Amino acid sequence: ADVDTIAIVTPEQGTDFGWNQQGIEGLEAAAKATGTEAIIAQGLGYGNVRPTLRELAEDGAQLIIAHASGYSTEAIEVAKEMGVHMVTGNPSEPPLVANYNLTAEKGAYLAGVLAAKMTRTKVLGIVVSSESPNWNAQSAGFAQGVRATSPEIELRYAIIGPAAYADVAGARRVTESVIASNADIIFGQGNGSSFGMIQAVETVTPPSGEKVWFIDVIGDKTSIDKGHLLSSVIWDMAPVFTQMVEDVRADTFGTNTYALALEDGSQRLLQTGHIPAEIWAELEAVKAQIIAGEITVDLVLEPAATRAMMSTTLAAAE
Amino acid sequence: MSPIFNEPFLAALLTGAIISALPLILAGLGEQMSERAGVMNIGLEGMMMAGALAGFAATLAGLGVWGGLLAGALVGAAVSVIMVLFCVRQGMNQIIVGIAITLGATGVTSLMHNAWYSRTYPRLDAAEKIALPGLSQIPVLGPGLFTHHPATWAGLLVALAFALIYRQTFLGLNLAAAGEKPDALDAAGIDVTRTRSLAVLIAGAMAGLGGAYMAVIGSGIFVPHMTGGAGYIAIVLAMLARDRPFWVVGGALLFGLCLSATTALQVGGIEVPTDFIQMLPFLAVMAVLVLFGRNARLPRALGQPYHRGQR
Amino acid sequence: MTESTEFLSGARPAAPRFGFLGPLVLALLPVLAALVAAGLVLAVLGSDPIEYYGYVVERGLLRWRGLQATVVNMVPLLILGGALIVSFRSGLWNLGIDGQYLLGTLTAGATAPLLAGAFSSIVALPLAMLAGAAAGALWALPPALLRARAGINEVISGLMMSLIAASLTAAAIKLWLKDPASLEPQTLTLPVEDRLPLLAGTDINIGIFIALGLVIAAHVLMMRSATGLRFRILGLNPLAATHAGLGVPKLTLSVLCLSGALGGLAGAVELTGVLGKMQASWHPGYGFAVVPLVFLARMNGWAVIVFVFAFSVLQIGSASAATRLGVPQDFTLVLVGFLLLFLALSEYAGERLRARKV
Amino acid sequence: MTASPSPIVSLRDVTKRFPGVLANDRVSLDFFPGEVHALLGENGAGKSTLISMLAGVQRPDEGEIAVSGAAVAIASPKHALSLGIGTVYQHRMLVPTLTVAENLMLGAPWWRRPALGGIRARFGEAAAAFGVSVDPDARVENLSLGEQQQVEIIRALWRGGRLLVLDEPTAMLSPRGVEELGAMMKRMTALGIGIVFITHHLTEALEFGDRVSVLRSGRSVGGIGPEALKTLPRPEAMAEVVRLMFGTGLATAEAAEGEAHVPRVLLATKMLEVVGLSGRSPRSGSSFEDVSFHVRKGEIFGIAGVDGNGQTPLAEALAGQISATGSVVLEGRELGPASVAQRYQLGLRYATDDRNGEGMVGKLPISTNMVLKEIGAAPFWRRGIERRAAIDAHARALFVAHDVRAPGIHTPVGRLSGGNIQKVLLARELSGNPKVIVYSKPTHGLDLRNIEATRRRIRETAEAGVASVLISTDLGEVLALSDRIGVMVRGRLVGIVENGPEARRDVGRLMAGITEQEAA
Ligand SMILES: Nc1ncnc2c1ncn2[C@@H]1O[C@H](COP(=O)(O)OP(=O)(O)OP(=O)(O)O)[C@@H](O)[C@H]1O
Ligand SMILES: Nc1ncnc2c1ncn2[C@@H]1O[C@H](COP(=O)(O)OP(=O)(O)OP(=O)(O)O)[C@@H](O)[C@H]1O
Ligand SMILES: [Mg+2]
Ligand SMILES: [Mg+2]
Repeated sequence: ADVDTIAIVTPEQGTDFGWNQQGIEGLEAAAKATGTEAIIAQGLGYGNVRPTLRELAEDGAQLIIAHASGYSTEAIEVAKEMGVHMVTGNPSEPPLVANYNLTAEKGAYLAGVLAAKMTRTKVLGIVVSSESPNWNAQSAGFAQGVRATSPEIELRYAIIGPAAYADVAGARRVTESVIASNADIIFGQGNGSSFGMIQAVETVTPPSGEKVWFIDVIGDKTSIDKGHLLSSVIWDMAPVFTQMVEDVRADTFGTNTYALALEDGSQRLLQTGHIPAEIWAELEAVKAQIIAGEITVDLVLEPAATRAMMSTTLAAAE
Repeated sequence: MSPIFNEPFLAALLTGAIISALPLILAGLGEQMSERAGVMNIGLEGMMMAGALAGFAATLAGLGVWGGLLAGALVGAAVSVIMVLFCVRQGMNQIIVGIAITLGATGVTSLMHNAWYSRTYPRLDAAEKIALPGLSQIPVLGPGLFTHHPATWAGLLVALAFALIYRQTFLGLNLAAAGEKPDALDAAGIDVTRTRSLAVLIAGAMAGLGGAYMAVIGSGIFVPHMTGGAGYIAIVLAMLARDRPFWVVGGALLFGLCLSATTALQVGGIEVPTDFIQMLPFLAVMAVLVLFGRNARLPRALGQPYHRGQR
Repeated sequence: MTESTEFLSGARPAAPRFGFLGPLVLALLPVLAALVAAGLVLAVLGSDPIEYYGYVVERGLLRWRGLQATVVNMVPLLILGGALIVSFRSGLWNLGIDGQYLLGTLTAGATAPLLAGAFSSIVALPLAMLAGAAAGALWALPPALLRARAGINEVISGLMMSLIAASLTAAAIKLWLKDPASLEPQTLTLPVEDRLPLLAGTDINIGIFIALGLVIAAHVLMMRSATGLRFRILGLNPLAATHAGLGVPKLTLSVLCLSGALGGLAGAVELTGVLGKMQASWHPGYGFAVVPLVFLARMNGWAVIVFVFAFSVLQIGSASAATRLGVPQDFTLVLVGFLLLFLALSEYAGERLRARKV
Repeated sequence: MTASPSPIVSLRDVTKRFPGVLANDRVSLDFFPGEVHALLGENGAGKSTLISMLAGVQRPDEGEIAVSGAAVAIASPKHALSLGIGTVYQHRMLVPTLTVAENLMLGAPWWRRPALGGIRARFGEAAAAFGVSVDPDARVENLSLGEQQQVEIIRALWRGGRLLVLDEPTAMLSPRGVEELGAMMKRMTALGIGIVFITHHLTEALEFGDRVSVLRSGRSVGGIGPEALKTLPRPEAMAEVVRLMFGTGLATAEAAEGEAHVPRVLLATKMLEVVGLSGRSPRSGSSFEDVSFHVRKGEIFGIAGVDGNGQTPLAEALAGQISATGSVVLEGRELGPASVAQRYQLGLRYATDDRNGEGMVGKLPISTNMVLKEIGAAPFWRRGIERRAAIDAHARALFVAHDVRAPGIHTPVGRLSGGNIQKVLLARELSGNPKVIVYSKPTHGLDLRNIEATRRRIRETAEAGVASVLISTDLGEVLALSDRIGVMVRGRLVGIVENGPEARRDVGRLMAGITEQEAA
């Protein structure tokens, strides 16, 4: 099928250096790469987006990315109703609905390795805004990386709360607690609330006085870093979105799952100046091993299973 | 006990509890004064949002933490002027004007954030803390309870000040009379409108201060909707505490401890759905209403406009 | 809360010389003023208000697709409007409406897919709606009892029940009602073909007729029926209610539970018509959007329809505008805030004028 | 005692209007230093309105108030206090949640710290001098109304000032308290302070007053000067005041008296029998005790008494609005705990005196208010839906029959004048098929024409066989209408008098607290 217009709908404004911004920038890059026009519908909240989806379809978008897991049900319905190609987190239903699996458990594994090598307190913190599947996959990937590198390290896991995307004060409070429990690296996942986590990382130290590092996810906050951003598990959605457009044109849309991969760099660890060169080299080696299949990273999506990995980590420490 | 419950961790939990309680304390004390004087301020949430943005902007502009707090208080009071004009002077419906204020302030601050900060997410430096000598050395409790930005203590002092005002000054009597029997206050030669206006302005300033504390000291950043219902919780605290400022403080601290307990349980690996824990404070409020509701009597003239000589 | 009825006096419920046009005319001026004031805010923040308003009208009203979306968007707001008409006209403040809506949505989400599997939708959907209404009524019961028995202000207990509902519905879905096939915490999905039927060739489901029917029914109930008159007397003069032998506690319970049932029904109709499933994170906060509209409409059912329509145009249009013009949707909050303030002002000016004439 | 020739405060042609009411009509009065000026007048005569203008609560529409000879516009209570005018209002003006001492301090500059110790001591002294013992640290809401009144009097007394205005200060006092107040007023006047003393008890007025003025229907109709008061024998002074108050013999009041009572022959059928009834209004706190009487078919049973002696709760108990112990029998049928609605169905009607408070829903139209007690009943409602035509037809018929003066039957009843509201209320209670009607002050606040019309209607209704209970504070009215008259004093029915030539005297004695034995 022909594609000349692609669109994305995001729940928040595309200025979060995270999920929404990466999605929008990815779509714009994909549009450039495939010579299509991009329509951005941002800040729609977590409510019913059927009207927007229909409107976009009517405005000529043939491929729409429903960029929030909560949009899946309605996106699939509108895809069938309007005959447009829709990308959601739900299982693919060719020819109109395709699944994209935006989990970066492998990148998170690398982040875990990095954190395990850099920590001096041997305590790491994971702070999440909520227990969404994406976050769970990464938390679990991070834990696996940590355990593979250094089994004695303790992992502290904390959730801010269910509606915590805007809860910067809560994020900061929770992160400060985790740091106070002696964590010196925080793996933080939480869109808007991650600014509260960064604030905590920038302003408090663990009891032993070490500098605290922050490992971010999805986006690149280097431009607003004040010297604590160790790395980020980058989600580069441009290759994925580009592939989707090409598949629609080739009428193979939805036949394969779209995922972030280490191979094409769509899933990668952000290299910052704070990572020592020798550690970076070791990370490159681990990355090669994962790609080669020598290391397998389990994909864990359920909250309970994710929490279980934290408690095993704790148990290993005792 | 799990080894993670070390002293610094407990201290951080206490710190967190106090920091999340303080905006509730400030706004709650303000609401308490306003209700004491007979004006129900449902616009508290909006005044907190406005104060948060103002405080953040002022601190970011280089006025410092204290400058930010002052700006928050001033803007909160400025927003409450709407309440004074519409409700105290003209006797319009307080609930409607309050909802309007909250909606408007939430919208305006969201737009301003989008225009000013959404591309750079400026963050403030940490507000420096002061360890109270001696007290902060108390094991386990000391560091968490007694190492804070001085504004935190100022916040607690306000409760003391309010308690003194209520108990020890004529102003306190006037406020109570304005909420209970405004005609008696008027007959005693005190201007009811002026007394109520003062209370509403102070409530606005306190809510703005609470919002500013949240943005400047609590999070160091401003994002839209960041007060997240704190204003409503403050209203409830004020209603339950009635005329006792220290009950507001206690209730808010309990609330903060609830939040910190959530973190403690999670970090300790105990599986309790966060949703249930989030529900606890509100359930507690309902339980208190059911058990002691008859005693939680509100001021007789709450919500009722006063016009001299009207039968 | 006698003063609440003072404000309501603007409703002038029985003044025949106005009919339903009166409230409209009286509300037009503040609407204009609010548009101008909010436009100034837009201009200050660097957007062109004319372009914005034009875009909103084009997308939410003039385009056929947008108009359909507007109509669908009206459904829950209208039913909630009906719920608030009942409550406000009776002098009671059901600010727990959002909680009742959530419980109704949850209950319908939990029951509708199962019922639809067992019965035909003609039976299943009404049953799910009944269940939703019952849940809403039940959720309104604690504040109602506290108010009727102990005279405790229903505003605060209602707000508490709303906050509890947000957490409770999320927890219930995660723990007991989750669709095992979905990663997202949400209930089973009611298949599209089992939902409320659509009007031929449109996106509009027959829920709009249910909604219009309910809001008009609420209006007629309050203005034409014996029960409604008892409710209104409760609101206008509780002493007179006692004097006329109407049991005030019983009336209070009835009003709040009926309002709660409508709140729950709003959720059930939206779920069976549009949503299909309840998500753990679903709390749209419709109630606080509708409270101002009901006031703008001076609690007149017909005017509520007009204001909900206008608000829906604004919502649908501003969602588009957020996409294309970069004005965040929160702008609608500013507009509604201004509307209320200007309405209050016009109310005051009106009183002043009337007082001068007397 | 020498009265200084120049008054402290003078009212000059002061007029005050409220919607539908001319509360004060060109009143001119002088209040002199060192003098107790007793102000008398029946309920609604405008006494409280007059003094509320002195207190700065109301402002005159016309005329002026002069303080020490200079005209001043008293803008607020604060202003009045600064002019030296202290007031004890008819309704309690204490903050119930504060303590006595805190209430006493109310009104001082806000920044000053209350010196509770001093207040307690001073209050103790004043209370002792007044012969009362009230705990200064007690919360006011825990005091009886009488104690509250004492506190207010003490507060007004010690604030001093030049003119002390007391609006019915003795309503809640015990006989001993009344004596103490009298002594206290003597001491104050000796210091040159002027006192305005409002009371319904003529004996008090004559005993404590140095001068008496009477208000009637908002107008100052005369009085007795200090010289005359000193010389006039008490019974003659009493007669003169009664003449002024109730207008007997005065041309303007002839219509109000209406036709004199004509003794009627009545059947012996008891329609209503009340035995040992006691009750208490939770709202006002006033109560009645052990009331027994009966009313025959077609009889009008008057209940006379000064306002506030338990008549209202008695009527409310008869109507079923408040619970009571004892027995009420309607047409041989014990009512027990029957509800308001059930009693109404059985034909027991209550025409309340609180027409704006509970009797009417001001914002609803006249037509709806006419059927307020029959909501849901045929023919006005069918299957719960109102039938406008039936309601309107009903309203229109009553509108004409009762001569309601209003723009139309859809006019909100709150816009009507008091008299016309009263007509709507009576129309409602008299319509249908009443058997017993309890009237509470049916002509209260009505103008002369309406009083006349209302009384005629009450008579006609009785003649049609309805048993009537007529509660009124207007003795003339009770005498003009009733067949028998009961007198209520402090919640008790102290005696029942057959109407006749001697009735006025007998009732007056009962009201003044002179029991039948003493009178004999
Ligand atoms: N604020 C007001 N608004 C409307 N009407 C009023 C107001 N105050 C007094 N009135 C009316 O003015 C008239 C005089 O009332 P006022 O209280 O002065 O009588 P009074 O002589 O003090 O009677 P009482 O002996 O019962 O105290 C009454 O008809 C009353 O209803
Ligand atoms: N709650 C109260 N607070 C202060 N004063 C009160 C209160 N209730 C009643 N009073 C005063 O007590 C007096 C009598 O009260 P009330 O009118 O209720 O008596 P009543 O027995 O109903 O008499 P009536 O039927 O003649 O009016 C009035 O002067 C009123 O001002
Ligand atoms: Mg009076
Ligand atoms: Mg009375």
